[in-house]
Amino acid sequence: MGRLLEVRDLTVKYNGEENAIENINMVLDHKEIIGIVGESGSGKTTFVRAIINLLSPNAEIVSGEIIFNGQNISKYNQEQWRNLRGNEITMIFQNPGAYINPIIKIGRQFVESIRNHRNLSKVDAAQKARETLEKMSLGDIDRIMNAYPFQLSGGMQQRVAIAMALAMEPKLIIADEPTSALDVVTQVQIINALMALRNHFHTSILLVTHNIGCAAYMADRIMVMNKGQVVECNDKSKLITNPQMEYTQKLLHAFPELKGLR
Amino acid sequence: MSNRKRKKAFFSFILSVAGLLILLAIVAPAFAPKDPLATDFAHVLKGPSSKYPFGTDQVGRCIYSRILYGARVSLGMTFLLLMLIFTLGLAIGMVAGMSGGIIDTMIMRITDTVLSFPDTVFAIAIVGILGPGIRNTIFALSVVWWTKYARLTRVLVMGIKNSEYIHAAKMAGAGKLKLITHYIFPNILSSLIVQLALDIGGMMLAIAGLSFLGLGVQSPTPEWGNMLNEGRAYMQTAPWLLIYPGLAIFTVVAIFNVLGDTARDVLDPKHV
Amino acid sequence: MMDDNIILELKGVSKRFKDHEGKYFQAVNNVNIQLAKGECIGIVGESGCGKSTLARIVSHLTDLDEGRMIFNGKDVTGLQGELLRRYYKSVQMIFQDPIGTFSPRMKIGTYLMEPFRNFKIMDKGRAGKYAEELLGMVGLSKDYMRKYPNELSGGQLQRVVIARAMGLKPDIIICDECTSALDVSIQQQIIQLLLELKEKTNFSSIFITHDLALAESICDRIYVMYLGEIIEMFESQNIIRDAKHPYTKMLLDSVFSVKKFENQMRPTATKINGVEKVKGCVFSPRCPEACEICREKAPEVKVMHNGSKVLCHIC
Amino acid sequence: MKYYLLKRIVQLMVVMLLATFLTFGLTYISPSDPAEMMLTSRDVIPTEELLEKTREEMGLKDPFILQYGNWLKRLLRGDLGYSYSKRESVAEVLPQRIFMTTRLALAALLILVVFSLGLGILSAIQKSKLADYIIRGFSFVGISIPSFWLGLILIYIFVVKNRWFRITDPYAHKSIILPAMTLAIPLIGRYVRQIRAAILEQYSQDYVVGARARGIREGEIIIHHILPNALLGIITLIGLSTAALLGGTVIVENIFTWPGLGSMALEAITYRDYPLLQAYVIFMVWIYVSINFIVDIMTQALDPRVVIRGGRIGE
Amino acid sequence: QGDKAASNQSGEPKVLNMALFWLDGNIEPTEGWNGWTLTRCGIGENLVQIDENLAFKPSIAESWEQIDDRTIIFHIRDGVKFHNGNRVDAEACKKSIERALEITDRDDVKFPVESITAEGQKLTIKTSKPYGTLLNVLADTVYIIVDSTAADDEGFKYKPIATGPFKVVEFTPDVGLTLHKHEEHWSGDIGVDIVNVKYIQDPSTRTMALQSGEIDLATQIGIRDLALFENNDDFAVQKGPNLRVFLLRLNMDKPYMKSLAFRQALSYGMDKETYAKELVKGIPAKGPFNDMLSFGYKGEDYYSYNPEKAKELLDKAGFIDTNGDGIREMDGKNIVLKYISRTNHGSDANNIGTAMQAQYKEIGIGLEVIQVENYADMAKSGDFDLLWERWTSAPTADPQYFLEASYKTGSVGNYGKYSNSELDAICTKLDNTFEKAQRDQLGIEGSEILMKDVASLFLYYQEGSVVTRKNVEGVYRYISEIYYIDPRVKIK
Ligand SMILES: Nc1ncnc2c1ncn2[C@@H]1O[C@H](COP(=O)(O)OP(=O)(O)OP(=O)(O)O)[C@@H](O)[C@H]1O
Ligand SMILES: Nc1ncnc2c1ncn2[C@@H]1O[C@H](COP(=O)(O)OP(=O)(O)OP(=O)(O)O)[C@@H](O)[C@H]1O
Ligand SMILES: [Mg+2]
Ligand SMILES: [Mg+2]
Repeated sequence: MGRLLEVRDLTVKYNGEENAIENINMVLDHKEIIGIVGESGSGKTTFVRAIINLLSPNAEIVSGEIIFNGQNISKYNQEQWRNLRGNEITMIFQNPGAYINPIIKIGRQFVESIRNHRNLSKVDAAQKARETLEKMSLGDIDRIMNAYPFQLSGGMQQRVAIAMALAMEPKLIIADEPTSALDVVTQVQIINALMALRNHFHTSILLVTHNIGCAAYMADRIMVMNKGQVVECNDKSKLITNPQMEYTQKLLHAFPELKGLR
Repeated sequence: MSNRKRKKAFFSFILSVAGLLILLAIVAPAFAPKDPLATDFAHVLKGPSSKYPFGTDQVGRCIYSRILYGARVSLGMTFLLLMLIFTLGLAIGMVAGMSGGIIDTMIMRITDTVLSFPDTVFAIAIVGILGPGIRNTIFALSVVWWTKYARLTRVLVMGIKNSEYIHAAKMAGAGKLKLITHYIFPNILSSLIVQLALDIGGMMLAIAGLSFLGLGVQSPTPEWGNMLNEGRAYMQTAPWLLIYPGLAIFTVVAIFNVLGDTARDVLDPKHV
Repeated sequence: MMDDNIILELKGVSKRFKDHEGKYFQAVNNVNIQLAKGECIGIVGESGCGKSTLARIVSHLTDLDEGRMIFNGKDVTGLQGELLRRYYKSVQMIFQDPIGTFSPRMKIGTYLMEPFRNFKIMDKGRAGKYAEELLGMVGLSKDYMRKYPNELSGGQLQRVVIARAMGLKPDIIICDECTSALDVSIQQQIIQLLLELKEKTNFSSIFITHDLALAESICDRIYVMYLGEIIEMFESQNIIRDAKHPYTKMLLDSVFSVKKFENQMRPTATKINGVEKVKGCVFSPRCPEACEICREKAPEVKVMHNGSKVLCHIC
Repeated sequence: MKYYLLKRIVQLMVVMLLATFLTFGLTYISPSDPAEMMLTSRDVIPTEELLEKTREEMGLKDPFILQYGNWLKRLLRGDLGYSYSKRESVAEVLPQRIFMTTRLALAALLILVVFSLGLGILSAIQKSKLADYIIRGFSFVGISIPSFWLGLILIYIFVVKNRWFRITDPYAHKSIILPAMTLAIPLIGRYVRQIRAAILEQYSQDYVVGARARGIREGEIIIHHILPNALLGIITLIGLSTAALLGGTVIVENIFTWPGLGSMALEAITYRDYPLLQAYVIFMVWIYVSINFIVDIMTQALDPRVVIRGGRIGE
Repeated sequence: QGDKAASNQSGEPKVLNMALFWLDGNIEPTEGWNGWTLTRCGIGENLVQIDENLAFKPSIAESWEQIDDRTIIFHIRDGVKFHNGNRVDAEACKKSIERALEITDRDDVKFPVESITAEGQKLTIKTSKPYGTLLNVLADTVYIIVDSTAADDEGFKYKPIATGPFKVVEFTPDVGLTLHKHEEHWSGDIGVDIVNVKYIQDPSTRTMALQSGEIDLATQIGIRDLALFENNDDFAVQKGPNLRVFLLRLNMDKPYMKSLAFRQALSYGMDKETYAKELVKGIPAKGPFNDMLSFGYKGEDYYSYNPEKAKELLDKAGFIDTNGDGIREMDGKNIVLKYISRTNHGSDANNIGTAMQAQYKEIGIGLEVIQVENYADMAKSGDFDLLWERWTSAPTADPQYFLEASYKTGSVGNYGKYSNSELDAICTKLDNTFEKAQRDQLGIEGSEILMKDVASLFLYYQEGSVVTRKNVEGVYRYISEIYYIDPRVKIK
């Protein structure tokens, strides 16, 4: 397992106020899944958005470097970023419907995404889109290609979003609370789909979640954040069985567990 | 200083400018050097001078004094109009929003109809038929504009009516009246005020426009639109008849437009 | 359970909504629930299944279409006006979104004193004192009286809400996902607080959540809801043993665990087929075990030997 | 969609009916006596007996509703009455006036759309740069400047001083530019800001972030994603702006002595020529209502969310 | 068919653009004052006309003889042709005059006919009683000679067939006319091929149109604006007194107006000297006729500005302000006079109203100044106290017409219902007086009566102006202002 992503000393602030995240360091290997947990406002989203350079305009990266696949991507210009995004690094958002243009059909958006990175004809791109959707075990592909986002349920939208993210077979998927808008049953399905991805394509995943149980289930390592800083980052078994920091213990303790045996 | 603080400071500034303007209109007589109606045949259509800072008009009246008194008329009419449509719109919108059902539907059908009229056209027709004058102008403009506030109030009330805190208030035993006075009104007030502030400029222009057409304020009462109308004939030979009243309208409308914009930035929770 | 011990009973409660196209949508369908004095019942189910609607029916914020509601032996269906106000003295609700529960322009102090003034329980001075006491009870200092809601965190606000609800010494408190907008650690504190208070005052409560594990930890009995219907009811001591309905099992399978993170989740790979109207059992389109009869005929309530009830043909 | 169309058409007819009712009602309560006007227009000195007789003949003694009904019947037959001041039937006077005003309004609309779209988009994509500040400055001036003053200034600069345009010849194409500009500028001011805001709002939408995350080119995002979304709002805006446009024609036509409906309305008012004024109001309402009808249909047609309402896949 | 006028000469057609400040819905000469449009634009001609200096000049009639009190013989010019090519002979003139007499709505210009006979080019008109102003009347635009054989045509009122140097090609209501030159005009070739007549009501628009080059000729330019052209080499300005008098007719039906003292006070209360000099740059009026006319009153003015006197008179006459609001009352009601002018009377009417408003306030009389379009209706129905009027009081250079039409008991133009036996007597006398000097004397007496009795408030006489662009020649300023262009007009 080689190193895919390295973040060094990343500090971001909004509106010139206090730092939202401070001196974050992280290393992510190929095929690795890291779960980032922490309470609301601890800077999880800020951190992962900084990695893919999609911070809101009022944010400023104060310091830090991001090395992706050996390249210092924090020095990239707009066009280089564009080539990277959706291609090598993709992102899945919490509320997938909002991140797809509501008045454009899924198919067209999918084809557009593909053609922005691969020199394919529209027909070929559509074919590729279909193939990717197929893997998400979605029912009627043709209907989905012809549908507007609002015609799909949340779970379907999320799968489409994942399919779009996967079409380019990216090396890194950043998932910012990909399931918290979904009901518990669907949540498991999506998570299993993501796990399957890693197994097939050797994709690395950065998973942001509120649900430490989810992180525990999915991730290889867990990184705990609080107030813009990394509290603890360790292999999940170590972190769960032997948490070093008080904050981590608190989080673990607060997580409700079913008493009975499964 | 944060962006928001700066905005707040600017808002206070522009609010005081507007306040000063209103004050000026109220105390116009103290500043006006002349009686705005007094004619001076020795100085007809004379350009600005030390005696007449903005010159005189076609019958030798002091334009400066007329503009000062005109502020009274313009602002007075605007605020009267504002109050009228505000209270009318608020009351009706509140009733519609609170009661729902058939009353709501009826009120909304009426506002829909009024709203589907082009407002200026309708106002012109009303003044035209009832006859020109200050009273009819205000009447006509309130007839076409109350609906906007009624709708806004209704939408706001409906939004709040189903909000969690109203439910919470109900469960805390609040009666209908208390709900309105304690919960709904304070929370819709700022949106309404912002809308009013945004509309002031447009209202002044509408009043001045009607007067310009000879449908609003009638001569000799000094009013800026009216003054422009009278000054038109002297556009080339005595341009000060047009320049000063025009500038007066422009400046005051601009000030209130800025006020509206900043009020929205500062007061409206949606834009914070 | 003795009948005179029952404080609230819902009998065959239904509620339909009309959507923007004029089509009806059955949000709550023939729900029967009993709540005993001092008992805590949980209602669990996925998003949109009608939990909140049910809560709002109980708190008279939504009218019901069918069924009856008995409170302390009296029929309180369709209560209005002064009677309703009196009902609110005994039934209080804690909402999901703490910040939304506050009028943005009302100080915490005023908010707290409102019910006591409204119900004319006490004058302003005493209400103020009492409000401070209540704040103390939920672990907040009296400085908060003068603050505006946006100056408090979600957890603090939820404490204020609880304080107000408790202040009236109600018989029933309904908690509609009262912790799901909060962080896990805060969530824990709020639950702890509720449990403590319950210890002291012994009110009955309806606890609504989508989190089975959470429900299990605080409720005496659990009702499972699916598409507006209660499909199963059981005591919470031993969920894993008692839960029989395929849907409940599915829910159980979806619960993450930190302690047993090695456990593989069972992939419940049913297609998401949505909610087309079915003749038979509402869950049959998604049910992995559904057979012919499930699609044809609506099941009837079966009472199991241990007192739990289930709405299913198969189990 | 069909249902919607039908509903809108019914609505449109109701509004038109109400418009005629209001128009007639207004003239009905007006202080002048149509019989007297009729007589004086025929150079007959109105004596009391004669007035009585004429009132009788003109049906002015009938109850209001009957008068309205008769008037409406005639209106539907295209009989708009007789203009006292023009000494012609209103139907004779109208076409030319309508032509002139429509020409003016269309020219203004064209200017309005081109400029406000161009400047609005430019200003949005150049946000907080020099071009943005300049455009916003101009649009602010446009909003605050009274159109009647602006018109006079434009005449002075472009007719008297520069002789670029003409003012006496409304039929020449060249002479339409100034009045159309005068009509459009205040609206351009308004719409530049709104379009800018609409586009900026789209910019902050998550789907833009989504598109960026998928690596879509920035230009493509603007053209394929942002504009179509913003356009929906803009079309509605333009529909609504026709009210201001139509209302503005009165002032502009007055300043530029443009022989359209606006100046006709003013004449009608000063002559108390109510049939003419009625025709004006009804026609204006009709244009306004139908434009908004078209706009509505267009936005509906362009917005897939409305066209394929409901109809979720899998449901 | 090809425009002969437009294409006959080599090169560009010569186009004159001129402005009219007044245009009715049609140009049928027998209707109202519509004939003025025909004479102003050189479309219509009379048998005789009044030249720029108020003298008679032959037109279609090349000469005439006064046979006796009641008879005049006109010799019709040879070779006069109507716009449609028809020949004009005595018979055609007879038909035209008879038509006018029959259908005109202008009672003031109807004369008592005994017979009109036509033999070849000789037209004899005989009145049933001595009629001293027959020539003057025939010079009125109602008697423009038109081709009565074409007059039954529906379009005649928009395209009258007359004999002037220009013929109507198109008439557009509210907009103007297009004229082509009359190829067969008796005076020979006309120096302009096409005349575009634009109806521009607003004086400042006329000014701007002149400045922008859209028109070459305009009249009635605002007095202030005239300065813009006077110092400008591109324009020629002709100005001087004209026959227009501006007056305020009093409505004698109103109870207070019946009091002479009240009317005198109204006259004392306003400073018309100043109005004339400062507001409108005119000449303060003494009576209806400009004193440059032989029948204009030349003596001292009556009741000129003296507010003290006015107050005294009002007090004496019992118009007292009892409730202390500054306005005198009659029968407990405030006296607020209604001052009406027509929208196209322009700002002068308003300005003087405003000035009077201020001055009447001082003597305790309220004044409401209103500009309306339906002025005529209000005038007819008597809905006014002071009615702003502007008159060309002697278009035919004779006093009778105006005195009779405006002040004689019961006459049509007497909207104020003025009635004075002395004046009526003068009118009757004028019917039988032929001596010019005597007629003039009667005119002066009539004026004096009107002033003494304050029948109206005579305000001022106007300075007329004609502004032409330098490329236009042969335009003369007629004192009467009913002619703007005639066959002499040329474009350089
Ligand atoms: N666009 C923004 N402008 C200003 N401040 C922001 C912005 N986005 C985030 N912040 C602030 O930065 C801090 C970190 O926010 P961030 O969204 O990264 O937290 P998070 O861990 O993702 O929280 P959540 O779990 O609620 O998604 C917070 O204090 C937040 O208020
Ligand atoms: N006022 C209303 N009008 C129309 N439909 C409604 C209304 N309130 C609720 N519904 C619908 O009724 C159904 C049940 O809603 P409810 O809020 O009770 O669900 P819930 O179980 O509380 O879900 P969640 O866990 O998301 O809060 C939903 O499909 C919802 O869309
Ligand atoms: Mg986040
Ligand atoms: Mg809910």
